Amino acid sequence: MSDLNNMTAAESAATKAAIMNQVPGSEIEGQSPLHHADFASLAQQGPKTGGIHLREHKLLGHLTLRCNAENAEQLAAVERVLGVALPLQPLSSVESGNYSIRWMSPDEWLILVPGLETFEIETKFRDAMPGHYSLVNSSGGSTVLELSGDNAVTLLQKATSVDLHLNSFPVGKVVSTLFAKSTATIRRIDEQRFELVIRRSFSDYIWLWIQDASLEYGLVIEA
Amino acid sequence: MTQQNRLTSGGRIDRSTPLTFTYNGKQYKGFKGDTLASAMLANGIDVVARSFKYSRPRGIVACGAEEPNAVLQLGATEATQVPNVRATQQELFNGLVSASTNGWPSVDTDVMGMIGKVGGNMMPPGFYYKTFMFPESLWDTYESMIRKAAGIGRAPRERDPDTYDSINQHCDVMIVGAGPAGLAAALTAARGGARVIIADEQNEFGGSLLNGTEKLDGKPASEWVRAVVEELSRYDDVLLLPRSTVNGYHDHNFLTIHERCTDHLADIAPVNQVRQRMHRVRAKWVVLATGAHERPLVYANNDVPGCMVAGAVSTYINRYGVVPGNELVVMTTNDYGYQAALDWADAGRKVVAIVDTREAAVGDRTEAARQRGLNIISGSAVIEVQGTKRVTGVSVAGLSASGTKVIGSVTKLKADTVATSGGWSPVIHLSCHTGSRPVWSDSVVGFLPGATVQKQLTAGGINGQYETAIALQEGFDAGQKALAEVGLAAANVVLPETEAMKVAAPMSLFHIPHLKPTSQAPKQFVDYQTDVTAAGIEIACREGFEAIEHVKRYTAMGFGTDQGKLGNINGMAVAAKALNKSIPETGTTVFRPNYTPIAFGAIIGRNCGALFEPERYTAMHKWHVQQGALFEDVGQWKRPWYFPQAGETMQQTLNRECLAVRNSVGILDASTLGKIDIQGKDAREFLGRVYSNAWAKLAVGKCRYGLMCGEDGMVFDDGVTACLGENHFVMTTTTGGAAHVYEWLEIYHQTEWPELEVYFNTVTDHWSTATITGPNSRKLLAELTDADVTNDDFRYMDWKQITVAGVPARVFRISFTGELSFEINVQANYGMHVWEKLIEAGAKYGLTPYGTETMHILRAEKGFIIAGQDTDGSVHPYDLGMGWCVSNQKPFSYIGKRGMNRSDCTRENRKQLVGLKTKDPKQVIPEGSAAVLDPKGPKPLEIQGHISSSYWSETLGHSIAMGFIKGGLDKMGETVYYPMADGTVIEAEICSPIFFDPKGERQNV
Amino acid sequence: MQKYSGFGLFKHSLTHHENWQRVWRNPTPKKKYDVIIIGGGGHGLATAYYLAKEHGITNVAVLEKGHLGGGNACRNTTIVRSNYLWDESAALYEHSMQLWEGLAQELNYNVMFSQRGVYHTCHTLQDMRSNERLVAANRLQGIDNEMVDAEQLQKEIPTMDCSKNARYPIMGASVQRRAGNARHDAVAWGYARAADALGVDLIQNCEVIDMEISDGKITGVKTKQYGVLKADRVGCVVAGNSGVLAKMAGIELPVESHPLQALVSEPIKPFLDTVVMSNHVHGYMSQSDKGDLVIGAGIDGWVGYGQRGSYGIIEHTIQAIVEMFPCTSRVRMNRQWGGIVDACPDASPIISETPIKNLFFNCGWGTGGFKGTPGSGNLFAHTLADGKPHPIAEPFSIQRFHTGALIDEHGAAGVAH
Amino acid sequence: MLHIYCPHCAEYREEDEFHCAGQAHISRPLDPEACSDEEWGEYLFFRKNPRGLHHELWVHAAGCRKFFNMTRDTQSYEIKEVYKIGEQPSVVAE
Repeated sequence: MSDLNNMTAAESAATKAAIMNQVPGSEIEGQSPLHHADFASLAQQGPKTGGIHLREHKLLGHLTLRCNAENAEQLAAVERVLGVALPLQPLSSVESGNYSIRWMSPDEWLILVPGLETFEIETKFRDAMPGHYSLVNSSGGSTVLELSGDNAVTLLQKATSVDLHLNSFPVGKVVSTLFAKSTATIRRIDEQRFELVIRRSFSDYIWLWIQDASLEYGLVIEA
Repeated sequence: MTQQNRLTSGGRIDRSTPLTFTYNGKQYKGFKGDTLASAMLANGIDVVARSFKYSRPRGIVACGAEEPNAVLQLGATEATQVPNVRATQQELFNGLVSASTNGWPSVDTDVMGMIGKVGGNMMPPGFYYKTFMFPESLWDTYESMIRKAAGIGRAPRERDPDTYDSINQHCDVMIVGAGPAGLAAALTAARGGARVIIADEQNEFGGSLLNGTEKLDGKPASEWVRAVVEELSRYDDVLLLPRSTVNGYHDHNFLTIHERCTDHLADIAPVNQVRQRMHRVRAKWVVLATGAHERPLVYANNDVPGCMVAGAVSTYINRYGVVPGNELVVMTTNDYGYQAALDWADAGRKVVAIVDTREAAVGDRTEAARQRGLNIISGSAVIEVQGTKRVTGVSVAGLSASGTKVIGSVTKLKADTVATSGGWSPVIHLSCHTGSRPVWSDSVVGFLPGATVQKQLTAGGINGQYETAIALQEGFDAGQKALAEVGLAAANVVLPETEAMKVAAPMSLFHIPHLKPTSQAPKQFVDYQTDVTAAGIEIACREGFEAIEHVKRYTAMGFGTDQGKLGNINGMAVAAKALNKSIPETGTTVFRPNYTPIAFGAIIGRNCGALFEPERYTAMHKWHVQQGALFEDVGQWKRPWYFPQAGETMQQTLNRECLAVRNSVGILDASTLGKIDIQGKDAREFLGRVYSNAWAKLAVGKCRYGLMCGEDGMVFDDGVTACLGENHFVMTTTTGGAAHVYEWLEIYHQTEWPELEVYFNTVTDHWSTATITGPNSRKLLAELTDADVTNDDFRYMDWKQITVAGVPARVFRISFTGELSFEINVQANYGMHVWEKLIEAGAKYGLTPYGTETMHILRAEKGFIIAGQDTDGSVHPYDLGMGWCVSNQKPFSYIGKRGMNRSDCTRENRKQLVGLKTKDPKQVIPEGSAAVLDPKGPKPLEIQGHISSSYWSETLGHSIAMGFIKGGLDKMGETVYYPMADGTVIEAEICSPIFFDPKGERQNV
Repeated sequence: MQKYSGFGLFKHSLTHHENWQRVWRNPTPKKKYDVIIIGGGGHGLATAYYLAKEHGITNVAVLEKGHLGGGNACRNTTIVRSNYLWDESAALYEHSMQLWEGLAQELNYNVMFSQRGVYHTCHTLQDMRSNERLVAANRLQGIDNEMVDAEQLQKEIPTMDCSKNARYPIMGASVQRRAGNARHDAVAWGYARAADALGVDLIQNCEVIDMEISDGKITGVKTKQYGVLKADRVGCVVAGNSGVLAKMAGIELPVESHPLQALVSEPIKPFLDTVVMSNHVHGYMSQSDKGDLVIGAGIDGWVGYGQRGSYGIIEHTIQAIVEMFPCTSRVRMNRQWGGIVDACPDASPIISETPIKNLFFNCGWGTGGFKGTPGSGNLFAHTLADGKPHPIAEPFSIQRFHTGALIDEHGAAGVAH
Repeated sequence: MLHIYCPHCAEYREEDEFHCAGQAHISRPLDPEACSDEEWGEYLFFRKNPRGLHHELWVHAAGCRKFFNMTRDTQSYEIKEVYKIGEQPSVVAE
């Protein structure tokens, strides 16, 4: 098949057809997967102290990029678009301003950006990226939880079999793994603070699970 | 009753904290630090159970996991009942309620006991294989009698009020057992900087060091223990788990630890706490420091309450300040047995005699006994015990040097307690769990851990090393080895000074002979809980059950809740003797998880009730709930099944929903359908290979239906795929098939066709899909969009990118109902908004939400299949009459092509999907019904096929069905019969499965 | 053969049970047999028994590398039923069922066949449809099987949660009332004793290490302990080890050997009087006469001969049990173990000729082997006696994996059993 | 429970993150039409099923979703090596 490195922009141009700005005007309120859990009121009325703190970062832009880590042109294009290079080390991540990129697979990265910038960045990619790649907006399909507190690590140990010891799970490491009976992409943002990217249809289950597993420590909702 | 057997001082109990407990309805007192067993002994309770076969009175014989008799029912309330709790492992708490399990009217006076005495002789091993056969019809009665008699405790009748937890752990070194060897290993590994987990089943660390009177560095051993534990708890990377039993050792150094968090506090966990926790450990290295279990000797009436193992007697005295009797006779084959007598004497009670089966053994312990002037009878044995509910005396006689024959006269001694030691059995259970077979050691007189592929080390008693000095050293060595293996530097540890003890050689003796042959002597028990006797084992061997596995299974030896921890080796010895073999020649004994029993609740942790399995919801779920929808489980999804209104029967609801769609417009939440985004210039080629039909010419903006087959040619999924861009498609799959289809695409791409430039991404959750369908669906859509949705501009099987209710959407004009339909896809964050706007605007058209059931009826009226309902893995596209969906012009031999051309797939008379119209239009053939040509023929009748889909069609005013008939496609108009359970027969005519709008005009308007 | 009976027990008790006859001899093998059966499990022993009894062929040896009935025969969860979907399998398992009935009397050995009924619970509409289909098919095949609704089910199994608030509420169940369970060891021992009495040589600790094959024809087997033993016909009935023997014969089978686990609780007083299976939540349970809850776990997805599986399977199985029987939460699991099942792609067995003349295979029973024991032995005996498959066995030939005429019982086989 | 090193994530993960997809190195016949029923049947159903060293295809389903090969002893369950698709095993049965 054709050499990945010399497919013209025109050849890949056709893929533009399907992209669209999926976010409506601000008069329409988006409902994140945990919308009905109403974290805002829970944060106000609920307990203020406890071993587990939970916050939802909702309505961010989730972009799944799949391309060739050996393709220098593609790597350069990504850096042009995002101002930061793709993390090529397995299970690593990078952050730059409002953008953060997670290694998901040897040819897959999850990029989180502010919700309203999603389409702009998609467009930039479509203009800049050469060769064979795919870019998918998955913003509606998942949400981001931030789990922190003195017992955050212990709680996660109950959900995932990945070793969370700082030596084997340093800040910045990201893993896609099982979370109880669902899945999550877990990234350590500091010693006691983790980011969980979870799927929309499983979010109620995970919310229920976290509440149950937190009973021993006390759960504080932040908003 | 006061605690008449409690010493005024000594032991590790807290006399300042008295506790009250109940046993068989009677209240007793004990102390904090007691086990239920030690408290019972302190109160002079002799009989704790009735044996399961002979109903003989049984007492406490041991002090730990090996206890076979003291197995009680626990629980103050119905919901907190726990069956089969081993009293020797249950810590005493205030208000503990316990009861013995067998025996009627009571464990002390049991009528079964009489039956046991009389009928006992008619119950040799395996007797049940030899009887209860005549008459055949009576077996059910016999069986229910057997079942009532069997079983120990009972399950609660109410739900468990407690919660359980499971947690994943990782470490460099997992140390099992916190006796001298384990603690030395832990200290070494911890100082060396390793991540360590050390677990012990008891309430505090120290193991044997807490049971004796031994000194370390000249101080009581417990002080060294305290210091070590204190240091270990200072390390961040060391996890100390008391009250935690390592129950299973699985492949690749995976271990399960069962931690009892609150069982020592109450029989229900304090609020917000978990009762028990399973630790799922992945260890780089494992150190087994599990110690050894003392073996009782096998002698006549050795099950009378008051017969105990020697070490247990010492433990009750030294650790719990309880002397379980007044007059002790010790029988031992080794030096350690003497310790019980020394401790007993120290406690100020009478040692009647130490009966040593050896001639003139001289070791430090034997000499200590001599200096104390204790009565030592050498070269002899206790050949029989007197008493029924408590030992009253023993018969002692001389033994031949080999220990096989009684010689000389019999002396009777008065005593109420017999402590025996037949040596020690290393606790090798865990090492067996991973499939390693133990090896017999003549010097140890026991089995040792066998070769293993696990990263496993052993130290102390498990190696047959019972002297503290050696145990400490082996623990230290194991710790250093583990450090080296995980790449850490050796640690600096100075082991404590021990009192070196000279030990005389033990005698290898298990079964004490009697004056009479074993078959005629009073019962000599090998396995107490299963009532297996030495005579029983001899019978099994005589009958030809010669492999030890046969002996165990035929006699049930080792099948109790203690899994033969006390009895197995003795049993093998008896069998070996009967077969004139050595013990290893009879085979080995292999242990399996669990080491000790674990509550189901602990094993499943939180994965029960609401968390048993995830419920997946769409963005509109909350709306459906508010509308009172009933839900159908499809995979993990909760899909609206139908939306009943007040007073409606299900059928009335379905009729209303169906008519609404056919006459005006209905709305369906189709978000659960699998969606896979496909990009790359070879996407089209790839589709052509995984679908049975052609994709080369599908234009941008168009949709197409496809069938997916396996390499065997059988259909396993279907769906519509839209061409979004020249190199960009979105595929839909069945709700249940999404994950499988995605993996299907990936496996072929990654392993077979990596050269194809294509990427797949699951976008199921990203899009919310509201399907509006019915003659008024276009009007409704038009109200919410500025885009031109007229038939000229937006054709059937087109898709468009337009704005609906202010939200950018991809709208697909495809139809699963045969009506004019639009599937509106928006980013799920806006799904609810669009849905609510549609409902609002749809009101004037009587927009009707409908669920999966109505969807199924509507599609069946059109003869559309549902993969998984109208397919079962044994039908290919032609069987479904869907040859139109197969393209054999494609250059590439797509998946399924070759499969569906195998001889059996092309033969005549295959089952084919057809429509079925009942002669009586009102009759609905039950789904699953089987067709025959002649219902009156003799059974077995040849089945022509089954009904896969069947409904009442309100639209058509008659029932409709789809089903399979052998050669059905060539049998249009013929009649088949469906015999029902009640003997009636439903007659139906084979017809086309398309019952409604056969020309397909309605979806094209 | 010494007759067993209650009176016998009494008689022998007077002589302290010192005069019981051996259940089987320990013969040294002859150099030549009419038929050699490799594998002294339930199926092999049953085959030998029926060869001798129904075909008068008694110059037969059963070669067992360990001890009789020491493989899956003593590791399974002892469920016996015949409510299979397709006519071919229904005929096979019903043939077996009819032999189960009266087996204890025929063998004069109490195999404790307990027709306490087997329920398949339905938790989804799809479950209901496939069970309705099964019941309808069985009715025409002359096999008893009926549907009961949740309400009726709750009455028949009081300890099961048939309420609506379960994660997957039970909507109903199909029940075969003639089905049930039996005492696994007794089946192997009963057949062994009866076969031995008819003159069959049962050779324990005799491992087959090679096959004597010349120009496409088998003439005997080579054993580790006794060298070459000649035979006119050889039948392999070695469950999980079929692949290993096939390799000796130089053939491949459409079979993979997987670990299958099971577990028991501690013995408790009567809790469950029947057998319950759920294909949907993946668990099944009965209670042994000893009082243990006997629970079958799932199959590991990978090939394994270690008689061990993954702990995760145990966790999932017990989750399913507690989901269906919440009152078992405080009951305690005593022991777990594993067997090796050789599974065919269509979850139906192979009773077949092979490319090697006079070599026959009986394997691929997957999780259904125990219930098949009498039928399997009976049909395989016919096959070995006639040199060609019995009509009921014909559809189960290896050929079906070439022609595509599979007998897909995954639906009926469902979870492991 | 197997402890499996994913060659793509470059670390050990628990078995429950993976699926075993059966015997490795079974490639689809290039010209299926040229296969006899027997050959196609062999491709579909007949397997080595060895006791001892076995080459298997696994996928890191809950992780990077990449397939890879594993050489494993089916008796001891020891994993001898993992290697990527397209690579050949270095440990093979004699």
